[in-house]
Amino acid sequence: MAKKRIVTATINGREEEFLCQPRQTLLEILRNTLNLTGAKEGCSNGNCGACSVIIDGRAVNSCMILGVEAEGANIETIEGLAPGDGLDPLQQAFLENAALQCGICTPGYIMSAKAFLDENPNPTEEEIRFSMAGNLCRCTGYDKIVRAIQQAAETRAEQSASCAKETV
Amino acid sequence: MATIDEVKAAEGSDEAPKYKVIGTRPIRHDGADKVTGRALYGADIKIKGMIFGAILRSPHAHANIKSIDTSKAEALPGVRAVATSADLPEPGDKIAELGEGAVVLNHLSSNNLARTKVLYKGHAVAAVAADNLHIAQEAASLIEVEYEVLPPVMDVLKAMSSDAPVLNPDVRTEEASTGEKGDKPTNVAKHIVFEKGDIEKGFADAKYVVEREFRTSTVHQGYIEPHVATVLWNNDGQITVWTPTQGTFSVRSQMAELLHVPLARVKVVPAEIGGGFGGKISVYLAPAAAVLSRKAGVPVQIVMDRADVLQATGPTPGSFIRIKMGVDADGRLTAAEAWMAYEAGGYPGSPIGAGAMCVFSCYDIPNGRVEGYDVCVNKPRTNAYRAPGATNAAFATETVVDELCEKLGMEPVEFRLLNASKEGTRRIDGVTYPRVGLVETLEAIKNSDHYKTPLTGKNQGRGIGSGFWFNAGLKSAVTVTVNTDGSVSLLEGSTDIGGSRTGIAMQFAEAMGLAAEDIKPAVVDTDSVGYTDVTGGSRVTYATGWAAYEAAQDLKRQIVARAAELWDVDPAQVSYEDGHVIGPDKSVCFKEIAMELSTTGEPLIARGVSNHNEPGGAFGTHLVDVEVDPDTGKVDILRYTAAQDCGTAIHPAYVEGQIQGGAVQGIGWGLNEEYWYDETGSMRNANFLDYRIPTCYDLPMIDAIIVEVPNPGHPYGVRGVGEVPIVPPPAALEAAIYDAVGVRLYELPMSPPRVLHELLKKES
Amino acid sequence: MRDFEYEAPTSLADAVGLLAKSKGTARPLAGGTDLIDHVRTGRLVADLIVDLKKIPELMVLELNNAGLRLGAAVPCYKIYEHPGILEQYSAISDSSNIIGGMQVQNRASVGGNLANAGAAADSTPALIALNARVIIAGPSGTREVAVDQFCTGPGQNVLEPGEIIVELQFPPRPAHSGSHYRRFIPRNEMDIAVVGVGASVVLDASGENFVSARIGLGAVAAKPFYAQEASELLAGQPVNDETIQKAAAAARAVVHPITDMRGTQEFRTHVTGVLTERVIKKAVERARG
Amino acid sequence: MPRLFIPPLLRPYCEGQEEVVVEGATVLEAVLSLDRQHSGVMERLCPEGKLRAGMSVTVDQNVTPRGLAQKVSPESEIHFLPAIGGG
Repeated sequence: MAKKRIVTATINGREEEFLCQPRQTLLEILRNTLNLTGAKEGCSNGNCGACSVIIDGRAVNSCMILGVEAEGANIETIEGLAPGDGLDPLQQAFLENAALQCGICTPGYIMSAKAFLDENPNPTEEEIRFSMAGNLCRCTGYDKIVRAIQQAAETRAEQSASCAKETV
Repeated sequence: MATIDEVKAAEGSDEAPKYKVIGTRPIRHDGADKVTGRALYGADIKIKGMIFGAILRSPHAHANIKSIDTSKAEALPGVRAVATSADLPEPGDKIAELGEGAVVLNHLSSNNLARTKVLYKGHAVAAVAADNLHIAQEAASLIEVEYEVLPPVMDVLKAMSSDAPVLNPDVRTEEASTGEKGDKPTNVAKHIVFEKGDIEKGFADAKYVVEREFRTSTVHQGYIEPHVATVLWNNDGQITVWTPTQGTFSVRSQMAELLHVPLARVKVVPAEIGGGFGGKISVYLAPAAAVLSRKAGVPVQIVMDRADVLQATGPTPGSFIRIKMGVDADGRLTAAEAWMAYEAGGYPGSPIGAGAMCVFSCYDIPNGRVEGYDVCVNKPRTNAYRAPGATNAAFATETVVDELCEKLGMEPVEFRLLNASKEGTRRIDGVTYPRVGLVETLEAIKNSDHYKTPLTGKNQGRGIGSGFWFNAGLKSAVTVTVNTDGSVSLLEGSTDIGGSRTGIAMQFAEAMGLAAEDIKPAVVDTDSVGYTDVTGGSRVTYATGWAAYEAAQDLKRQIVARAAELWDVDPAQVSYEDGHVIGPDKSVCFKEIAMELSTTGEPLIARGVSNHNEPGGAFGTHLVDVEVDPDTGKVDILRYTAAQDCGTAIHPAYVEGQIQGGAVQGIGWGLNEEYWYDETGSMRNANFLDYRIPTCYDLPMIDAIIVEVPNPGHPYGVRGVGEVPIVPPPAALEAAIYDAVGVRLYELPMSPPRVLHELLKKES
Repeated sequence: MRDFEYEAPTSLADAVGLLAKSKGTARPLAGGTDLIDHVRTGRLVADLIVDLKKIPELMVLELNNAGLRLGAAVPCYKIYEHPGILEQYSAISDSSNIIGGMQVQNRASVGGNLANAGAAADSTPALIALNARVIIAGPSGTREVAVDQFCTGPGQNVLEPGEIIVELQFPPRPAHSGSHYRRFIPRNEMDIAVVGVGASVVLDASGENFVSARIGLGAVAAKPFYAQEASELLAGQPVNDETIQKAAAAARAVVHPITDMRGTQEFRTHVTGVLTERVIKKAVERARG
Repeated sequence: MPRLFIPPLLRPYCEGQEEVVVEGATVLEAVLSLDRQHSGVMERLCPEGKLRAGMSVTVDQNVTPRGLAQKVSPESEIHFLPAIGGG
């Protein structure tokens, strides 16, 4: 049996150390070792996006990354998204638009959308649909999800505009 | 996308809105948990001391099991228990009633752990529990099974032939209405016949007759959450199951029957459920997990992966359907005939009954005959999937209707309006409809901006299709506790797949004159609420909503009686209206009276139950524009509108969501989804890469038109919503493809290779 | 998942040494989007996984007058976000932008895609069109292979035990050149190519005549390959529908497709012609600027 | 008087009739009445006075959860149909 390694990574802003066998995926470590069960296992091979987390600013499928590869990484999961009180604009927009039914794809969707909007704050519907194609939802038909991401983009723009004003 | 009430409000109608809570769009009660990742789904459940299970599955589609040797698995360090079918009690020949249907226990038991035969690739053969999943999987691979491989039977028509290998030696063809059984083992488990009028005369009266044969492929519900069960068989014999399921009480019954234990010894705790669509009713893992837990003495969790989900749960059947329909010169249907064979999978039980009842359900037809067969093939045992059986049937019927319209030179909407089923129409199976809204959905489509906007581009086409589902009532229970501060906790047994907690709480709030936010709904375990049937059949908002309505009536009665006692007046002088209890000289709001009663007397607890059977069938009509690439056969959806009669939309946003989601599942079924088998009976696309459910990039926005024809059989006029929207899309797409490029597709899915094949055929 | 060891060497020599010395089966890891799935399902066995992402040579991304150097482990997103690659080596940018979803593109590498030697690999026809050379390091030193000679069959390539791809080198792009990769898939995203076509064209100064062309085909034979006749047929010919259709017909004539869950033989053969035509036209459009 | 609709395959046992006028205040009484008119039909429709697995009773327009115990009125229609389940 391969020896367990100690891996150090920043998870949701806090430095964490965990023990990890090489064969454990990052998803397994997040869910079983760190008890961060927001990321879900839907397909195990990178086709559904339910396990999406953000590493060093980029959305990735945590089911296709080994836990040992996370050494030194900066990992963001759905558990770290909401501010102390209230919700992130994406979370709020998903609720207001009824963009979830069963909700199993929601954490992955929101994390992918966050990474996407960080890169492309003012996307067209076409760009949203292209970039979110790696996140499957079987309940909603996507209509309300796309609208939620559009709304979140607007809210984020307003927030950053008012932020900018405050700094001035 | 607006409800009729909203449109009226926008138009400044004088009519006061009928309801205060119903028809509004509150944030769902479980929303915050679900957007923050806190909600606990099946695989998020962690029970102290829990170990992990793995299932050994058959590599063959059809084989006899000659022997199973588990010794090497048992010897692997870290392995805690191994189980085979020998660890499940002998099921005998009992048929168990499980709420939504009867199950031959021997078949259910053998489907969980194969006894003498494996009947599809992926059939569970043995189970292992170990300290971690990796060890359990390695141990499962060490189990040695000796198989006698048999030829697989993959095609429904071949399976019906007299020389086909027989899957189940105990199956005889049963005539559905007489109960007579054949005398030879066969793959044909059931035969159904409906007749109405004089079919020969009907066809003789026809000016045009179209007869076509159709095939549809096996497709899967495709919920994103794989199946999972966590089970503790405690030292005192009590069994607790934590699982995401459409029916906790159904799981309880199945466990009790399969394990031969009393119902009260099984408690089922619902995890949040990541989609079901009919596929999370039957048990697949919990019985094996229970047996492993009993042996290991600790809780055992078994999780499927995607390949297991596709190969070894309950997809909906592939089918062969022949349809013949006749119309007179005026475009009135004179006769219709259907011959339908549905694949049951390894064990009998396809939705052929529903398919046979739905096949002509949208039309008023004077003369008809429907014949249906339930046929075993070496594929996973099929299960319900959104309007089970209806989509296959509608694809066939609606395509023939489209061809008839072409012969008549009639607009498909006008043809449907002329022949539509309405109140009093008698189906071929004999039953007449109550007040239904098919005509209204056709008119809604006809009046839509989409319908009024003509297509202009090359290779573009438009198609229309209608669909029906019965909906269901069945049993539901709700318990309500009024807290000392006047807030309300509502306990229900309907697991919430798409926001039903809120839909139920809203009906309670409406009845009490409270706000949706005043109610805190919770889905609780089988020990904590009264018996409740499955979340399925589009019954929850109707039936559990009605139970909540009854609980409100019970609560109001109690409040009135106790207020009268408190105020020392005649109860007849006290009433409850619009959130207030009103006495001869005062009116007190709910919150105040609740606090007062709580401090002066017994706890305020109310109950509501329902078992009503007037769910008011629902109809939908969809309109789709496509563009077909004539060089590749690829179909792009340009615009999509779905109109559906929902009775009364309780939470319009989630009603739209049901319509949009169902339509998109139907689009996937129509265009790309299929079980692709090789000649050995092995599914070659058992993953989300090649089992191609639609992504967001494949779709436009889906316009949902909510049509409200209130159901007279419900206090708020609710009809079920969830099933119907999957029914029309394949047929509507077929008509649109034909309109675009002039080729007919008689087989699902209408994937690019099939469309291109027809285009090339037409060219040459 | 079956047990294995993991190493993440920081030098090429160490990586080659680890792979060569391993007693069991050693597998190199870049983005892992194929490898981890294959090890999980048991399709591939690994006793040792050697993570290559910490080796500077495999992460190189350099575009200058000498051409393009693309480290084997560079993730797809760095390729399509690179303005110079997008402009000059569009075909490989096109491929990188459609391999899996965004999450996959943030991990998967072109080197890994090539090394897996899948018949339907999206980047390989583009690499063939752009005439890439594969730089290979192994226990007996470094060697170079033309990319169309790299794959030898389904899942098979020229790598000897202990060898890895270090980088892909692309010749500089001539004036008036353009390239494109396109695939046919049943959905609009997320599928494996049913037919994949990469093409690069060089036009004369007028933009009206082909100087040369290279066409790579994927998913229509046991391995991606260079469609030599179709490519050579274009050289010196005027840019018009007739010439392009001839090349498309020539491409169609050399395919040996199978029928599987993604498409039929009939479909793949026909669509090879359709896509070849469309891809050449797009490459011409880009060459003309 | 309630009308009991005869499933096609049972019609040969009922002299080919598509529907039979029966007596009774419940479905079971209606079936007993049918059996009096056409001896042996009950054994096929609901042996031992029980609904066969996989069958359901529709009275008027709705499947009844009460099965053979369902009350019927003189205007009622009674249908025996395959039981169905939703998704």
